[in-house]
Amino acid sequence: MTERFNASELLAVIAARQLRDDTTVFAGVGVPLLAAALAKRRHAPRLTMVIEGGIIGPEIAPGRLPVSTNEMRAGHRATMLPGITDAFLFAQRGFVDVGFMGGAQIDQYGNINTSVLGADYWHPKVRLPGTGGANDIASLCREVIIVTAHEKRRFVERVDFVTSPSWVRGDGSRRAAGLLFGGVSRVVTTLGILGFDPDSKRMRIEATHPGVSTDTVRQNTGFALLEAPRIETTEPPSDEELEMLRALDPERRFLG
Amino acid sequence: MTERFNASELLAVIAARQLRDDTTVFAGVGVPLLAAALAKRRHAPRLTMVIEGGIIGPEIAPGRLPVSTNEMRAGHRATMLPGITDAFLFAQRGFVDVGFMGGAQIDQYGNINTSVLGADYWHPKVRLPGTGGANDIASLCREVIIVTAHEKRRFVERVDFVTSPSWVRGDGSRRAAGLLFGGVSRVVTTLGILGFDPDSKRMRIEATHPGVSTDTVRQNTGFALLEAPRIETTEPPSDEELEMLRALDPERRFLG
Amino acid sequence: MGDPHLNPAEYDFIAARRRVEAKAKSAAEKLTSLEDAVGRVKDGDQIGVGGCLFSRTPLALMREILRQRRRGLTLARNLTCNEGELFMAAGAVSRVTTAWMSIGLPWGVSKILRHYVETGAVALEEWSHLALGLRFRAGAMGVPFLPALTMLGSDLVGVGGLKTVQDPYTGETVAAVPALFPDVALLHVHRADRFGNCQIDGYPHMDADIARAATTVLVSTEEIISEEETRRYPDRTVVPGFLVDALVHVPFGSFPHECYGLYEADYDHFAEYCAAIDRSGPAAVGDYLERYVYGPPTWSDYLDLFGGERMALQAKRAKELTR
Amino acid sequence: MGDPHLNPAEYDFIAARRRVEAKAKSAAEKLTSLEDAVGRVKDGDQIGVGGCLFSRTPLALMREILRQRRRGLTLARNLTCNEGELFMAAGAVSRVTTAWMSIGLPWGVSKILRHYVETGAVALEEWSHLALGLRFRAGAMGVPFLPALTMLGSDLVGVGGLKTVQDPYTGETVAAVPALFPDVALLHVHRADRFGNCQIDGYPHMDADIARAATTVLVSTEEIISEEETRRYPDRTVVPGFLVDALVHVPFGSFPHECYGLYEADYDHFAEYCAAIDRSGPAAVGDYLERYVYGPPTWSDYLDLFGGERMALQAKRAKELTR
Repeated sequence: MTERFNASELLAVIAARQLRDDTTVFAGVGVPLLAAALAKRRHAPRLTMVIEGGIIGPEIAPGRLPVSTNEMRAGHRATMLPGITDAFLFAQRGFVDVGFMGGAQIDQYGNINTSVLGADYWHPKVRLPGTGGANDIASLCREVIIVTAHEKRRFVERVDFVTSPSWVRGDGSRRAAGLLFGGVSRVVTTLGILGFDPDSKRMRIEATHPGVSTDTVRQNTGFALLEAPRIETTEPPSDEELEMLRALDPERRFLG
Repeated sequence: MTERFNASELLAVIAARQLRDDTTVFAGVGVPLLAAALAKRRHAPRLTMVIEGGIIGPEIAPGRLPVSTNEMRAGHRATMLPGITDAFLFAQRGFVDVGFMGGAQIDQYGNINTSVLGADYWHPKVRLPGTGGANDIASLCREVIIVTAHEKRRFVERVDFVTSPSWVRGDGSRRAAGLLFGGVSRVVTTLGILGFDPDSKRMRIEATHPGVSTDTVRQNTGFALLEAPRIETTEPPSDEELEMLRALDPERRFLG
Repeated sequence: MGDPHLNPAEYDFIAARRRVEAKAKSAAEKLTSLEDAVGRVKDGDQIGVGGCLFSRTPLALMREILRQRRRGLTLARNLTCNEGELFMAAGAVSRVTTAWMSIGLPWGVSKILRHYVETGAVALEEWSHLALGLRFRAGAMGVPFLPALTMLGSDLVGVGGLKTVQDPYTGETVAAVPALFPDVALLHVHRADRFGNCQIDGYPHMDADIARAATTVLVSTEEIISEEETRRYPDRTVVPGFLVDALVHVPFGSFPHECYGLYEADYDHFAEYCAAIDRSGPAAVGDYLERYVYGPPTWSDYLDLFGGERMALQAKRAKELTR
Repeated sequence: MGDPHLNPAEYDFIAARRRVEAKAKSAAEKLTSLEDAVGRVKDGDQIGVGGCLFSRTPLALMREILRQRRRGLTLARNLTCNEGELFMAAGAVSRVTTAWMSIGLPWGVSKILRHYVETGAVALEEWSHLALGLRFRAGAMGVPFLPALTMLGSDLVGVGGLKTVQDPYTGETVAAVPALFPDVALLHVHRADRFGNCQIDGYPHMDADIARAATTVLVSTEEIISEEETRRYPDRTVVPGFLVDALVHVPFGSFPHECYGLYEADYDHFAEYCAAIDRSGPAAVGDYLERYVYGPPTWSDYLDLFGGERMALQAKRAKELTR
């Protein structure tokens, strides 16, 4: 990574590029919300942000970024406030194209754990905050994009607890579990972009950031990664992207 | 019937007396709405009217009575406008104590037909307007009171079509059909008040209006009526009741 | 005609979701003309109609459908008023899915309903008021059915093909009301911005659910407001812009039906209309179609038939009732 | 602790309906004191909490529950904030049903959550955000479950005991989210008339569903409005008076949490609270309870601990964000 930007800035810029115009995106607070706001300002003016607190079409107030999805700051200048349940029901109906997600642990099938570390749910080693809207985003959006720091302790062979399912155990197991739609398409990390083998649904390297080798990606991953037929190199964040992004978080509350 | 009041006035007054204070009532337009409004003005000030158009707590504007349950007049000075579906869901949850109903045909188990006359639903002899909210009121209110003119062609052994079920075929058949709550408790007519035998759920005479004999009731009924252990005689409408009622419909739109 | 079986396309939630997934969910401008908006309606479509009875009926949109001579439509609306009669008499509709049809108590049972249904020309598929509301709500929620405690034990069960489901928790059997995913939703609202964010005053009726349940959403609005106004009162928005396909600015777009707070329904017009039917039978509706639908080229020409004085009077009456 | 099985009382829609049937649904006046309102809460009750996270939390009502030393409660709330920590530290709660618990991103994973759940002192029953919303909605609708497409394929299924149901129309298997009928609903709203008709600005959260799902409904309100005002804007009412048991007038009744448009959440207070926990562990919450809950006899005395200047600042910030 160069010194022109830090890890959070890299993640936000690469995540923003995944969003197309004329779509809707479910974004949580922090880097995902900044990424969505950046996309809307830069290349997707007709993108609509949906926030799980029950918010549609908000605008970012630089310097007043929300710390939760359910507060006034998250709904600043929104166009609709349908309520939490109804916001998710829009996703269930198929109205949300992309969902952004993070997670404490991610496995080779893209499943995410944000609930507990340790084997016994009722007496966990570490109790984490829980799913929030993550499980619903993973279940209901047309497509999910995970955005996360790339760390070996985070990318584990098997998560302690499947809070938010992606491809479950691969091989059609998502559909068999009753999840009829969606699934994780990409994992945007601080080292590159990962995807999934179309058949086995195991995670694979699809692109690396400039200066990052596939070996580095492997060394920071706790399970064996497949490789896409052709591995791209991402374009580094441009000055324009960085400038627009930084304007959204002048206090560097989430950009660090 | 004396000349102090007409049939509609009699029905409205007797129906109003069925309503207790601190309750809720589902009332349709016409005589039922006038009855509910009269009860609220006279003896049940803490009664709340619910109208199927999605209206809670309206007041009557004399001279501007609604002709449908879904127009501004029906919601005049309402306290809440929850929408149609949600108004009925209040009843499904158990929040509506009494529902008023009428009907083109009524059978000995209190079932009502407002759909078709004739045997073939898809090619009826007479197509009537249909259930509207009647089926839901019959299914969901804690208690239903039918308010109707007493005519032999209306009180039939078997309705051509069960639009709104009461006791179905008696003997627990309402519960067996999946209707877990409610049922018709009384039928207020121009001749008296009918109820149902607690066991067989067949209709019985419980009271007659002054000057009406049980024979007259039977002659105007198309099936055999049972009798309650003791048959009361109703109190005729008082001057006070009639005065308050007439003030609600000065144009005599529904009082005739 | 008269087939009592549900069409699987009505409740196929997987196909309905795929149709929505395939659509652009765009925050683009949606303003267009009645002609262009209604051009999206195809012969044979299942149409979910907003408002209720003679309240907030999307009459301008519906008139344009008749002008474009669509055929074989199904109209789904909780209470159906004389707009349904116009569709029957125009030969535009083969099925009406509703809980009730006529105009209102003073005008008795609709003679047009009787004529077209008793002769078998149009099938009237009757659901309870709540059941039809839940059909739209199930569609809005993207699920194939909703459990309910209504409509059981009645002969309506057979008409629509209602099934039951066993609650997996208590073991009780309850009604399973099937979803209804209309091809097209038609709504008339009080105000919208040019991006299609819609607000409604007074009765919400079932419009929000119908919009979410449908594949294509066409909206007419009394007023176009600025985006600033939407963002000032976001808790008043009931349909988000991204699901609207076309928006048309049509003041008095429900007339002679009512629009809460803006104009009351014109009872006198209903009385005249019914009197003509009493005189001439169904042919009177043919005359009405010529005079009010096929004749006047624009909605403004149509409104001229009522005249400004009558509209102003109905507006005054609405204010008296709701202030 | 830690029983993964659903309590049938949570989803028994027949018993829940009987409880509502047995209640007076009265349009009487509902205004009373916090003490009297909260006197209706019993040990062991399942409590549905309105608002979400630090938005419109009914803190005045919840503080009074702690002052009345209730025990063995279950709190059900979609996102649980530090009010849940207070209930854990006070020994008032044995189970929390939620989708997420902590304060917010900047303050990390709640150490109080970790302490009480990791030691097994309190069971955290986790449902997805939508699933918990649908549990309240099923309760509000009076049905034992709602079909949904969420939560399947995850380990959350086993935690709460989620079952599936086969759609009788398409044959597809979908999630059957069980109803949740709380004994008590606690809501904080923007305004209500003395008859209990409640209006909310901004985010509706799940309050309307929770109120309908519960047997007993306790409401605190920022403002008491006249009945005339309710009748002027009936489309703003979200909870009808007849289902409210007790109403208390409590300005700043959510502070230091937010109330949309009226005051922003006090991040600085959260930071001080978390810093004390970082220093002293769970004991810091004991100190907090003494200082903020058991000490000040009235809500007004409680607010004095924050001071008018701080409240005025948060009010100003709210206006900036929502105007």
